Amino acid sequence: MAAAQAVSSARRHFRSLELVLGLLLTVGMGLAVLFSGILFPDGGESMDLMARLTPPFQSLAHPLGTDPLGRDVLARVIVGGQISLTVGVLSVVGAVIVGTIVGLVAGYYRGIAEVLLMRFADIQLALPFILLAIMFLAILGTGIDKIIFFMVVAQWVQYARLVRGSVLALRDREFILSARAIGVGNGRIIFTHILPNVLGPIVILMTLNVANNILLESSLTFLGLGVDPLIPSWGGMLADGRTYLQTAWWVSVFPGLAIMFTVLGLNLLGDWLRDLLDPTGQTSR
Amino acid sequence: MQDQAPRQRGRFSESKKDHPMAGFILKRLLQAVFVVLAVTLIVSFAIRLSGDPAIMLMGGGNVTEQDLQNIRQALGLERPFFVQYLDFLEGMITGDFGKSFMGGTPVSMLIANALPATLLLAFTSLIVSIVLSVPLGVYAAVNRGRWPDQMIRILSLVGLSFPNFWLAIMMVLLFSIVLGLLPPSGMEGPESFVMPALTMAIILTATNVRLVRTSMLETLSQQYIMVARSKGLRDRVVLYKHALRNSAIPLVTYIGLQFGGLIGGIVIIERVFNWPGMGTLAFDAISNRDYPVLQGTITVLALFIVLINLLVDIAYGLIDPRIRTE
Amino acid sequence: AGTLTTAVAIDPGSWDPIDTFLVDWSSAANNIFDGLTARGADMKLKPGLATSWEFLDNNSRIRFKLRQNVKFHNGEPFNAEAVKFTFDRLLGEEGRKGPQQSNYNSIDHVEVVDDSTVDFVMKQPDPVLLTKLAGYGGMIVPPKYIQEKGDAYFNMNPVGTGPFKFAEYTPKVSLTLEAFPEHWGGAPKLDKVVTRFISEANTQVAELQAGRIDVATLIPFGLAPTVEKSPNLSLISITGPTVVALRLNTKEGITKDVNVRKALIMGIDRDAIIKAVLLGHAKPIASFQSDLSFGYDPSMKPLPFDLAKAKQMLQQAKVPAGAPVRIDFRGNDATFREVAQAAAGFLQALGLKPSLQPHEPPVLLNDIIPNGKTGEAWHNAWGGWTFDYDNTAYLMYHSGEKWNPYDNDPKLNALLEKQRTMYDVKEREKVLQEIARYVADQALEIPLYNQNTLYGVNKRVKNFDAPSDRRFRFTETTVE
Amino acid sequence: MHVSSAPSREHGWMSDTANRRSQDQALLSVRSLSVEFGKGEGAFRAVKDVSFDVQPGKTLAVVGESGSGKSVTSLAIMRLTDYTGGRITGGQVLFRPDGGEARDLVKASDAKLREIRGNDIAMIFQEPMTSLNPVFTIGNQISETLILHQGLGGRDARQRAKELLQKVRLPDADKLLDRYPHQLSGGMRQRVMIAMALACNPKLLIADEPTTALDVTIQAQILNIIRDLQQEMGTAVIFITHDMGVVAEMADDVVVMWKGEKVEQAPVRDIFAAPQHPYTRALLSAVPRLGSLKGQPFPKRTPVMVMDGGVAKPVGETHEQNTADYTKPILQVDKLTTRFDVGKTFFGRVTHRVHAVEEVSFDIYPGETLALVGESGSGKSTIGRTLQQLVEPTGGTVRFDGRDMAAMSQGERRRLRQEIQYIFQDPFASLDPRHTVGYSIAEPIIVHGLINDRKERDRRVHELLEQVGLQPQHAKRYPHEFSGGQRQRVCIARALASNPKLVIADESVSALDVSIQAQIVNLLMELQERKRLSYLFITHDMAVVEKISHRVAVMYLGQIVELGTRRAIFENPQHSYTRKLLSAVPIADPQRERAKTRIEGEIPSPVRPVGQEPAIHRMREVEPGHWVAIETDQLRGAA
Ligand SMILES: Nc1ncnc2c1ncn2[C@@H]1O[C@H](COP(=O)(O)OP(=O)(O)OP(=O)(O)O)[C@@H](O)[C@H]1O
Ligand SMILES: Nc1ncnc2c1ncn2[C@@H]1O[C@H](COP(=O)(O)OP(=O)(O)OP(=O)(O)O)[C@@H](O)[C@H]1O
Ligand SMILES: [Mg+2]
Ligand SMILES: [Mg+2]
Repeated sequence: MAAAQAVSSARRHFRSLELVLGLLLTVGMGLAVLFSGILFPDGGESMDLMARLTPPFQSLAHPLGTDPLGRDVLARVIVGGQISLTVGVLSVVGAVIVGTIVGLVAGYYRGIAEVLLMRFADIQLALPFILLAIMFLAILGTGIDKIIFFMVVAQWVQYARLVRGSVLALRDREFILSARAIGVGNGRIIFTHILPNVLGPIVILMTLNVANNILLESSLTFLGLGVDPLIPSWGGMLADGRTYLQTAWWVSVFPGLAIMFTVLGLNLLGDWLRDLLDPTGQTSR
Repeated sequence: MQDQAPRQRGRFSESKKDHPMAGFILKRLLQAVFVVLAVTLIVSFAIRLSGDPAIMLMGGGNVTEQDLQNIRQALGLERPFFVQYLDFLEGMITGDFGKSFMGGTPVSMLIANALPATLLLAFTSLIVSIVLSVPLGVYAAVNRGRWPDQMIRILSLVGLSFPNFWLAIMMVLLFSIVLGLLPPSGMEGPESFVMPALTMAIILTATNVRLVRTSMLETLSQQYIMVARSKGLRDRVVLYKHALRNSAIPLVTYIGLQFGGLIGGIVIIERVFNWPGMGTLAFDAISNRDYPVLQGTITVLALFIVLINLLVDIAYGLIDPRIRTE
Repeated sequence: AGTLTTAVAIDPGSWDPIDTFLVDWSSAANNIFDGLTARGADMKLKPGLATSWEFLDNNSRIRFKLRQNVKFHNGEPFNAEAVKFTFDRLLGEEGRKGPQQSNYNSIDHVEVVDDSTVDFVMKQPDPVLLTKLAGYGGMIVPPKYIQEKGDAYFNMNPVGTGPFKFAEYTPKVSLTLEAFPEHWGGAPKLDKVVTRFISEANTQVAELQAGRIDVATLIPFGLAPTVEKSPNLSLISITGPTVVALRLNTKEGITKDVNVRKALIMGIDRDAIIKAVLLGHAKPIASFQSDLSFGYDPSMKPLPFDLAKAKQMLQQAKVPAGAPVRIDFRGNDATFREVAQAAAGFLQALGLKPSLQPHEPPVLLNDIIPNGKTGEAWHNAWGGWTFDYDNTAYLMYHSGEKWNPYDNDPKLNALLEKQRTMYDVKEREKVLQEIARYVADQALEIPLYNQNTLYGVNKRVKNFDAPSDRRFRFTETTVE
Repeated sequence: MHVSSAPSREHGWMSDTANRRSQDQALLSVRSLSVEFGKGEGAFRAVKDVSFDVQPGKTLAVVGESGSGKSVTSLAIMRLTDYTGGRITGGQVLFRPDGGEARDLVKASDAKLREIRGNDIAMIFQEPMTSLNPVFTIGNQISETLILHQGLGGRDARQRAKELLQKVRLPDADKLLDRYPHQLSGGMRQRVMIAMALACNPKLLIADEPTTALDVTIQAQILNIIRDLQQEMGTAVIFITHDMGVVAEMADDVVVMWKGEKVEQAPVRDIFAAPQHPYTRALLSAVPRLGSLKGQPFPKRTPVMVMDGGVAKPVGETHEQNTADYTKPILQVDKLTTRFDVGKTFFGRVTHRVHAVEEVSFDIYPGETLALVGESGSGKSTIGRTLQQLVEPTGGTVRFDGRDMAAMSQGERRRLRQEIQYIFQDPFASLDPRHTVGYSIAEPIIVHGLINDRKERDRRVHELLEQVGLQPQHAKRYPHEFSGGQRQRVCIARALASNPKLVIADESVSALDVSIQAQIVNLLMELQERKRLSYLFITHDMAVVEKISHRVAVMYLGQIVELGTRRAIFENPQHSYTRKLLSAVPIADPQRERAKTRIEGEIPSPVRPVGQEPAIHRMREVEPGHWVAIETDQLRGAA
């Protein structure tokens, strides 16, 4: 009966528009980005100044047109996914790891760790993020590694707060208490009982933040703090294309669509993953 | 002195018993002071690491070390960092944030001009976002799993997929240039609020809709909602009186947290819409390494963020009597 | 009659001439103040508040005859005292706090001869002083007004002798000027000139398209076609003072070798960049100056684009394939971002591995360049406002200068120092040209182009005499 | 199986014509009602073809095991199933508020339904804690109905609300109107719910397990109130419960539901006297009856009737539970005190304490079951938790196997958690929802390093599952895939996994259906006999206590007021509080005279300002091993 239930629920999930759409978008985007080296061996760098700003859908050589330097927009969108996804994913993974550990410790052991975390979070909340980014990058210099590092520094607090909140709520739940009553030690309680139960909200925040961070890279480029413009990235293309919106819309619209599809795909998958992580299927979606 | 202290403490705890809120607010105020101090310290220190305003002031032209030295002296920058910082703190207490390095305008005057613009924008967009996200979120929750729900959720994700500056430029193209309805930038009449506020509101709404939806779903499964229905109340009353007020707590918390992010986003929105607010002020101050202006603006912004969060905590009490009376 | 609205990128914050170095300051304040000399839209020097001048005592004294019956906007008379006050202030304590003093350090002091005559006593010769007197720190300010109201007040409420007088200033928003009918050069035709501060190019253009500003000054080349295509707008593109080069690291990396540097120059098709990226709104240059500059040598030709030869030279210099070339540049310069990518494309074609490192301008200017932390090349855009090659060359090539972190060439130093003491215009020009040739010979930089000044102008604006240095003077301009 | 068509169904019930006549007069006639959840393949029929009538002014009890469709039926009457994702797939709900034309609520418009809800038909729900909206005042929530249905103005509504609160015997009604739900105790909240439901003098009141979550004494109060009001206003009541004692006290007629179907309907006396359907018989056989072990020295296991494919089968044997060995106690608790700091000043100084446990002393012997009884908040769980080292004691000593716990090393204390096991009240809440039950059962084995081999461990888990009457393949399931009774078995299996000597069972059977409850109680006793386990059995249910315990300790406000053998406590209760507890237990026998004693008031709060310590009762020994607290005025006043 349990198996039947699982199958029927899986089927229900599969039937859902979201999962199909999410999978299609994420997997498609992921594969394209992964194999961009094979698809576009030039890395979207070949320039043809004479063929600049070719409109899309007119030639097979440049199905999505070319940019102001005559580079192929399609190639750059696909190749650009590497940087964007690297920035988005690595920064989030870093922040999740740091934030989760701190949040677990602060929420479970309370005490000084918690006080420090909370004050730290207050301070970071009160610092306007973009301004901090500008200062931070002005001091450290720009670069993908620094942008990722900065995002980790700026965002781990979000996870720490979230995890701490969930841990506080879980701490006094009866199943934690009963694990303790059995004689389960703190470390084991944290990692086998608390962590799996806070994963759901973390996944949701993560998928939202991947999107957020891809866009942040774009905003930094807008402010002149982005990464090497030779390395295509969605954010950079979007920001650089803004001067051409009236004369060559395709330069920024296609990277914009790429971001949109990825964000959509990731979030739909994230929602689904959260349900999957929750065998009870109780959490409201 | 010594025998006075305990009595004072006694009196304090006495009054505390009468007003449980007072102690809480006092504690939060102390925390707020700490946060603002820490923020100013970090910012003052970091900005000094990131470049010398003397060179910025000289415009990078024909300068000698002596010229730079002169300027630093005139601006008081040759003193040790802590002396400068304490000086800044001292001024801050009297509301004097010093003068801009760029042209010597008093920082307090710049802030007085810019703060209302930013707050107006921030609150307008917050309100617009709430007005948009609450009915949409409720509607999605009520129709959970059906197509209106899916549409609202997917649309909200689309709203999250565009950087704010891009959205802003697109709006300008549409409303100012193609349709010629609204001024592309500046803060003049009420019509100049529409686009900046809408741009920010769209981005806020995208997240808020999901939040309203989730917390509504949670509330709607509560027994008291069924009880309210069993009384024969209209759906609207059940949803917007009984359910929404209970769902408001996570929403209000989130809005408090959002405020910091809102200010961050405002830097870019203000730039695109040439909005004469704190974001512009702070951004220019960083570009110019205009320490007094940056310190002043960040302090005031931090103060506001902290204040908003304090208000959020107080709002809890208004929304939820369990917090008020305990 | 009517109001003209312009937009500039930056609010200078203060309208005091000694406080600023920004072109944007001048775009607005050139209407408020007069200097002793003046420069027209054609960049020719002409009399301003001084009607004539002569060099005395072996060039160590310059005597100015002042214009009579000139009044400041507040009614205060303009006279020799005002000139002396202006320069005492500029060269004294107050001037020390600002960036302008160092431009006028060659002046020892100003002496009043009589009410309408002043003498500038020089510390050292300064061939470009007369040009400098036409703008910025040399603009004449009212002594009584400043003494009475104080400097801080003056910053916000400037008073000069110019054709427009100060009406209103809202920091970060706009400056409004009103016509000053008693101006010595005749009453301006406009009632009002409003200068708005809009730092985002897209926004300036949008405002221009919406008809809410008449003259836009911030037009990245990518937006030029947008302006051109708008029926009610015209794009004005004129030779400007700004030259752009990729300066090269002569101390480290592959660019240490002069032949490699030359190969890099030849490997980049600058004409193609000008044509495609800059849409023709620029001119190729052979030295780091525009053809408006004193010291320009029309006979000097840039090294031609020759990919094959460049490759060959690199090979000869034993530059390995994929050798890195890092270019540091200002991240907020939208136009150069594209130029840099195009240039990098050519470097790639040479078999090199270019990378572009954007910086926040203060970091680039404060740290990366002066401390010699650049890569093989860095972006240098230079707007020689004096239109004199000295102002560029000395700062760029003399050892120990902030803009010259790597090179130390005694010969170049000597030449640069020599021309600074020369008053003979022709001789000095020759030395400057020699410097330019020597620099080109050493290939200290990749001279890219002389960038045009672009204005987007609403067609209702008439008689707009577009100045290439953006120092507007709207005396004759009218709007429909 | 369709019991309704069997001729024996007519036994003791009305003839066909009488039936029709009653139908004409019935206030509410439910006809072949079916309710479904979900769609397509996943569709699930929660209620199948259920029919019954409710006569004006009478009480119809609906009983049945958990999940049998009682709540769904009651929600469907008001069409509230619309909001839970349910669909009425057939049948009629004929409602005749004023004896006139019947209206089918299944087909009624939303507007008409809203008119009826809260006005003609009102409902009280199971959970008093969650039935009131926490953010509105009591006054607001009661007035709302009055304003909506009776068109009263704000002030009149408030006045009427006050009268209603007085009617349900809430003191200080005026002040209560401005209070919020969280400021009220569970019993008070449930009375507010009743006031709210009765606000518009409904013709029909549906009460869905209105007292299940409450203490026995509070339950007795609430039942009295409902009964009195029903008489006064002539309201018909549908009373849903699974407590046969409550049925016996309240109902005129009884409907028995089983697996979504109505299997039996009869007047209350007939149901008890001559149950027809096997399920009804099974249900009744499982009901613990207070006093059933009168005169017997030991607790006793008796067979339980269990439904097996539509027939009731007896399971288990009759067996005397003579397992206790009184030579040497396994656990000695001496003057145990546990307090919690609450209220703190700004500077962190404690102002108030909860005196949860005050100088409690008792022993437990190997193979013995000591029951700890008392009302909510009396400190029972706190004792258990202190023994399990989940809470730090404030004072007193605890000796396990002769060793003082306070003197133990860290390692010994950890080992103690192997020898003492705790079973929590709520089996669902105490199992991690994200792990399989197999994992949960194996966990104590892992953490105490009892079996390191994986296969061996799996075998042990399977063995444990079988011991508690589950199957080995259940190990792979998640908690939510079990029924409540099964989950509690899992919890028991987990508690046994580490071979404990003492098991603390904290309300472990309180949340279960009577038949499941009886099975679990039997299981516990069986295990006790087999493994010589000692139990500390914490509960408030006196009937279960009688069945399972060797000795009983009665707690009141943190202290033990009476301690003695089971017989002594049940047959010779000395303390007034013990007597009150016993008299509040509903007796599952409609023949019996209803208890006349009215119980009023609430237990005082154990929260005290710092410095005001409670007085400690002195105990006296009334007979060997039977200790009673000397009653003080304070206690007598409250009781
Ligand atoms: N909203 C719902 N969605 C799906 N199934 C439901 C829903 N509500 C109830 N059910 C199912 O309907 C069946 C009957 O449930 P119901 O709540 O009526 O039982 P009950 O007799 O009231 O039990 P209890 O004594 O536990 O309250 C159960 O199997 C339950 O799982
Ligand atoms: N951690 C705690 N902090 C503060 N007070 C507590 C804590 N745990 C229990 N209490 C209080 O101690 C008192 C005794 O609680 P306990 O849970 O032992 O009662 P109980 O007899 O088990 O009641 P129930 O039948 O409701 O479970 C109650 O007033 C309770 O509110
Ligand atoms: Mg139920
Ligand atoms: Mg308890």
